[in-house]
Amino acid sequence: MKKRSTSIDSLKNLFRIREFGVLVALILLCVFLSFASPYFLKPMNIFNVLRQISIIGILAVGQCLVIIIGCLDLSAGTTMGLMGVLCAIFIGFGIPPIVAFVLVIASGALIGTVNGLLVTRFGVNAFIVTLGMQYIARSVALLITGGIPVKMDSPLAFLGGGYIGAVPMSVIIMGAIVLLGWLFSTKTLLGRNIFIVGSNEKAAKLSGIRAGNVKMMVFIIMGSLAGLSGIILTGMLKTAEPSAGLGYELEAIAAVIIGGTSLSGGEGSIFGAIIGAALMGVLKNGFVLLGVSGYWQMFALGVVIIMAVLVDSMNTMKSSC
Amino acid sequence: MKKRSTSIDSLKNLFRIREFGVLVALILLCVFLSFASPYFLKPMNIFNVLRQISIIGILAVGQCLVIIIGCLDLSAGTTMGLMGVLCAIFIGFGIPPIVAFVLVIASGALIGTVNGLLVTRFGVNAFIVTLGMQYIARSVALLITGGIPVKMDSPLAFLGGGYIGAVPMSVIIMGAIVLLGWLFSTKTLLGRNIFIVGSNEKAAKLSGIRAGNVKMMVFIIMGSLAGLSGIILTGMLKTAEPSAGLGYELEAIAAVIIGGTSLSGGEGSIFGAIIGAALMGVLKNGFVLLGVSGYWQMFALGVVIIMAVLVDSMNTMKSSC
Amino acid sequence: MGKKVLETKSIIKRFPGVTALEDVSFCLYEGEVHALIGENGAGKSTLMNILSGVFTPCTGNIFMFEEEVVFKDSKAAYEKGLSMIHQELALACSVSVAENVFLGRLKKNRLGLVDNKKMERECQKIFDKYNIKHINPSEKVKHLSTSKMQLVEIAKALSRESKIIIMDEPTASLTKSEVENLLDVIRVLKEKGVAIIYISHRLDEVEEIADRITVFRDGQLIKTMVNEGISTKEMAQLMVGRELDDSYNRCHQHHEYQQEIVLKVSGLKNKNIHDVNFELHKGEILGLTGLVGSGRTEVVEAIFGKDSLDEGTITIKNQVVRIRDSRDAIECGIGLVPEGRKTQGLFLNRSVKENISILNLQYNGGMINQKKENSNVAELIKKFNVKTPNHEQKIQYLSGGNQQKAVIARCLLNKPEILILDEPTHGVDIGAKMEIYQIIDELAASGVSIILISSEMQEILMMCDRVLVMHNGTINGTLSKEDVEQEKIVLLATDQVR
Amino acid sequence: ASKKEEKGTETKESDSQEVGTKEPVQVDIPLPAGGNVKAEVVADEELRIAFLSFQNNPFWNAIKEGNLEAGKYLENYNTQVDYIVMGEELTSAKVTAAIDAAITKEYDAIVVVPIFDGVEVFTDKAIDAGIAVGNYCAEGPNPGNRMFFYGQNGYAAGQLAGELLQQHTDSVGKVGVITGVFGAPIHDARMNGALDYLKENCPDIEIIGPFENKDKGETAYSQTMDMLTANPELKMVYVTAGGPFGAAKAIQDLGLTGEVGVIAYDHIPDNLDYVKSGEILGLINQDPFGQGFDTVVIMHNYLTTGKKPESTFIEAALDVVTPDDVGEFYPRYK
Ligand SMILES: Nc1ncnc2c1ncn2[C@@H]1O[C@H](COP(=O)(O)OP(=O)(O)OP(=O)(O)O)[C@@H](O)[C@H]1O
Ligand SMILES: Nc1ncnc2c1ncn2[C@@H]1O[C@H](COP(=O)(O)OP(=O)(O)OP(=O)(O)O)[C@@H](O)[C@H]1O
Ligand SMILES: [Mg+2]
Ligand SMILES: [Mg+2]
Repeated sequence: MKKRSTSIDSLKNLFRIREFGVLVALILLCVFLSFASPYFLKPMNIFNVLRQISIIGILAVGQCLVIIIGCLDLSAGTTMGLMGVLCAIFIGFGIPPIVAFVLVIASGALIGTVNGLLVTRFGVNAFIVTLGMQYIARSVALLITGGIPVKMDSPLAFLGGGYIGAVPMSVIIMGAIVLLGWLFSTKTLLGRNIFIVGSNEKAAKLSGIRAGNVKMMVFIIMGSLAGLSGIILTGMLKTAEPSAGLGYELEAIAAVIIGGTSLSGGEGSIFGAIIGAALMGVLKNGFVLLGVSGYWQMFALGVVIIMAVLVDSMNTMKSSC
Repeated sequence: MKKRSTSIDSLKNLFRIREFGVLVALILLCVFLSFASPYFLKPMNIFNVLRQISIIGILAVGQCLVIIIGCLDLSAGTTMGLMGVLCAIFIGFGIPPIVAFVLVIASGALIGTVNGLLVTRFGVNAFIVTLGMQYIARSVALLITGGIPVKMDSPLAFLGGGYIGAVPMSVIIMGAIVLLGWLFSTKTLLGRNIFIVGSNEKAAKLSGIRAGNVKMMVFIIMGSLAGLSGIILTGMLKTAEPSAGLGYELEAIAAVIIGGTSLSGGEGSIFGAIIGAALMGVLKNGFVLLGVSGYWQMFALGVVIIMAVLVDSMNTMKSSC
Repeated sequence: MGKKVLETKSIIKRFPGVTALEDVSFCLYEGEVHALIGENGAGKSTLMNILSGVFTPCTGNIFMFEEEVVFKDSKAAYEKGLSMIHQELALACSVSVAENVFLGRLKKNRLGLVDNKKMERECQKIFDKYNIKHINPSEKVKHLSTSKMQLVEIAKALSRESKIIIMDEPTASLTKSEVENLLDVIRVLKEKGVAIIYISHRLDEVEEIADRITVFRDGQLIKTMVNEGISTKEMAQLMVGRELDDSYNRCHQHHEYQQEIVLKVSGLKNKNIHDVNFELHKGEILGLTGLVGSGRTEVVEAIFGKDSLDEGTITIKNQVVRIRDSRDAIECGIGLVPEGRKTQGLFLNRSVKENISILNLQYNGGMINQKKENSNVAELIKKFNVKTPNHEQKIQYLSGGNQQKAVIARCLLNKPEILILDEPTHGVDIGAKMEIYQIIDELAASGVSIILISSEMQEILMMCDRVLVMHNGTINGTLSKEDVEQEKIVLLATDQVR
Repeated sequence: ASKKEEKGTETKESDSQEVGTKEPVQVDIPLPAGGNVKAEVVADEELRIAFLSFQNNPFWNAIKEGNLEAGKYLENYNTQVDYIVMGEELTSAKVTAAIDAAITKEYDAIVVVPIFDGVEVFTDKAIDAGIAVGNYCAEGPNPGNRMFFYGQNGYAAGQLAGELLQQHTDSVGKVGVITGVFGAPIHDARMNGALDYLKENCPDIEIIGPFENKDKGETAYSQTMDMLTANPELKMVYVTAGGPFGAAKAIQDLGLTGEVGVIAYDHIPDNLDYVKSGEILGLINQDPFGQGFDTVVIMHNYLTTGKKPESTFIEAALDVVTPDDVGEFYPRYK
């Protein structure tokens, strides 16, 4: 009896993975759009969509880890903005691109470290820490630029605006980050510990896991990824806007949750997060392709966000008898 | 031995209540401002500050309940904006103020009901539901007005812009809501059930508490309070701006958390939320009185938000050692 | 025998991957104590959850007071006159004890407002009535120890004064005197015509209190019998479905611990304990017992670095060690199976595999060797006979006993030299218990030193080379194997000897 | 306090002809470059003017510059100008809170950017308290009793943009529209001004959008890319608020410079670069320096002499730079 059921079980499992519902929603949306607009399936458009989601996608990878440990990082967006500005300024100082790259990532990691320290060593709620940091990062970006966008002309801009063949560089980077993130979260010890700490911090501590350090690392990773996406953002337009980034954190959080990661921690998937980001990206692309009027765009976005998750939750509800 | 310790215990308790740290922060800030600006303690300024926090304060009461049951309502701000618009439109139709008032509150409750239904009956994550609703409410407000602000001239505006003596009406309403909210959350059956469901939903269900209904009620209350604050907002300016409200939800959430309510649910206090709202309100008032530069305002806001909670968490950490 | 108050016909319940109940027909009479026994995962709790409206059966009917009922939630069942003590404590931790006792039916005053004072008074009355001591009704539940929480859970169900009370392992974390107390309460209830379903893995309790006994195995009702002249051994055999070799007894094994002292603690003191001194020898099984709240858990948590110490030293193999957190403790070769498996032991939404391997993985470098992980886990699952459809199953869907086995398995993968077991057989069935005893014994024989905390007198008497009895945060006496007797332990634990 | 109140009521009722009983003192300080209005007399008692502004993008920097200049200039005329930042997010709550604070601090006059409809409830409260109020930059359709509005007429500016769009499209073809924030009055006015103009004068123009970019360059970049994907024959992109350089960059990246153009607002460096390189074909300005400078000088003149400006609407100069003349306006783009 046991043997017979395994193949059915694995099929059932496939249908039960939380990403599945959203993947279906994404595919349905794509099918619809490919009929509704002749441009949707053009390779150029597909690369455009991918490029448009690349920044949110990279942030979502970090945010996914943060959510798995049971926190939220509201500072990711403005940290990205600040890092973009720093990048342009470093280049402006004549610092070589590679060094500037490393410095920016390190600065991002530093902000992550501060967040992490406040959360783990001082026990401040992560929501509040990162909300405060959201303001601080934004204000620093504005203070050091005086609010004026900074031009950046450097080979470094290739990361954001360059193409390899027809493929935007930023898409390649996103792909790499997603792959790394997936490997990290499923194959490495630290990755595993992230899930464990998110699932039950007390028990994790009793299992000899320094939960504080694990959380710390997650914030540092998030900060570094914000640094990376800051570089890409600045490279895309060859300009660093000091007020850029606000709102990206919420979009990344939405992507993660749409992708099936639970806000209560301990569960989640990097691929899900990317599917969530893609869903929102395709939707926005669709609006422009179809010329949907402005106010209705917002309406549709709201409805689709809810629907994507609704399908999934109804599935889960049904499966339990 | 027991008797002797009680008075010391209650003193200790007073110092350990989570609101206490923030209250101290608030008082320190007020003392500082009263020295830094001769205008701060003028009755007129004090009423101004109170009036400025009245809307966030009312939203924070609702948000506090939502957070106690372990959710977040991201739609509260734009729902408020939509309700303000509806209010002005109803009045424009010639509907009598009292009827309009009731209709708006009912509409707010309706939006809360939709949120609640999706969360409790369809099992969709509250973050996603209310994020979607945030977009939907905003788009509906823009769609029905075409983006154009709506004037409202009606006795109903007294609720937002009127004064009784020197006291702004909106402050009186906020006071009443806080008091009611406190009574409700500590003394009524439903209020206690909110804490119980937030603390352990499963246990609540096993004990025969219909947790779904409790959550539902909380979303309905939040929606009604968004309606009320929409009326006040519109009354204050005698104009309903269709795009108003976005961002208020986050400020209310911040107020609640600063006030010591934990995001994991089951614990929290209405008074704490109001103190949190007051802290941010006084801070902003201080910026304007002292003429702090815009970018530094943001910086200071970020630092103070973190500090207010930091003091508190360090206290808690120490005591649990 | 009185009237039938409860009957089920052909209940079937399936979960994804498991059939928890197969065609169960069962009945309960007025004024009887009906014990359910069965191995972990046999389906006892599932049936109870169906009776109390938590789960709906896939097929089958329930009759209560001779009329068919369909409960849509536990409120409906409660209103019909059925209440339940849940195996997994169903308490709201951030509100007060009194509110928990009156969960779902808070007391109101004349204005319709919730009346805390009144509730606390009535809660105290209930505690007095059922002889529950040392719990302050106004305290928040999260500040209570596991066993006090268990007492609150019991008080909650008893105070409802229902016609039918289901008790799903009510005594799992209680000590002897509290168990006696509960059994007395049950006798009184029975007199009043209350029907009680009593689930326990402690078969001596079953033998003592039950009128009839029903045995479950693999989701099936095997047999219902009148409790007359049935020995615990027979019960156990019915449960596991085969001849159990003679009930496990360590005395038969004859091995002595070695004299080498591996752990020595002196003068331990923090806010819950004071002046704790003892030594642990190589290969010794040292029992630590006492009443609820006597500080047993606090002692081992202090050693394990969970709580900080105010004073005192810990010496391991003649070296004074400083243990700041659990990681230090583990690196010193200490392993801990904590009490409260749900709160401190399990990663509920992670897989069985991860739950077992996590401790071991910490010391194996940055990458996870999945092959090795899988084989290690498979071996342990087999060795401990953990019942799970597959290794990737979320551990929250396992039965309580199987969860507990997984937690013990976790510690062993790491090969500790000193193993601390805090209520290791909490909620574990007799078969598994024997297996756990066997493992403990083997470990001791191979030179692992063990500290065993247990509230079960039988376990302490049978397993331990020496027994420390705690009272009020300090060690009140040490009994060597020769001296150990139930009466002596009770006297020391209640501080009636000098 | 009573002194000031007295003065307030006085100025209101009698149009304040007899404020200066003494001989008014005249000093002659040269106007700084960019200023258009001269101060007339020295105040005999120190006057305080609150200038309420925002700070979130370079546009406000130019206003601040003008205002700080005005502060220095008016020091010579015994008037103190306080440049006050209301915050960095544009909300009516910020504006009303700042007006309240200015009333509390008993300024003689307030110059404010109200932006939102309904703020007049508060400016009128200030006027009732004897404080003169002038608006600049952006105000709602019901401005209340403020003395003047100095700024761009958003709708008129939109119409001007419409004209430019007409020129560059020869009245046919597709125009994409990207607006800042839906519901922000000035953005909507600029958007509707252009849309109405095009509807009336060139019905053959097809409008794509509008899309909301929340003032973000990156979003404008993506939206422009997408619009060009779906509408390869797109001729122009009209950006009503922040981030037009994103649209320009998209055109540049697609190699469509010269084929597709952008019409947008504000002479700030990141936009001007693309005027120079030819993607932005028309950039409309609204004299931010003058908004910061002239407004307070007008206020000073009113407080000292009682003279109100001739019209309640003082239109800020609507300059348009194009790739051809950007070098004349801004020498570094020669
Ligand atoms: N919610 C659930 N989802 C999936 N499987 C479940 C769920 N609850 C129980 N099971 C499975 O049903 C079976 C019966 O479990 P149940 O809890 O009834 O056992 P039990 O007899 O009470 O055991 P124990 O003595 O360990 O408490 C087990 O195999 C368990 O894994
Ligand atoms: N987190 C806490 N906060 C307050 N008091 C606590 C806490 N943890 C334990 N205590 C108290 O410390 C005392 C010792 O508890 P401990 O858990 O060590 O007892 P125990 O002998 O292990 O009993 P149990 O059978 O309850 O596990 C008890 O009175 C308990 O209420
Ligand atoms: Mg069970
Ligand atoms: Mg214990």
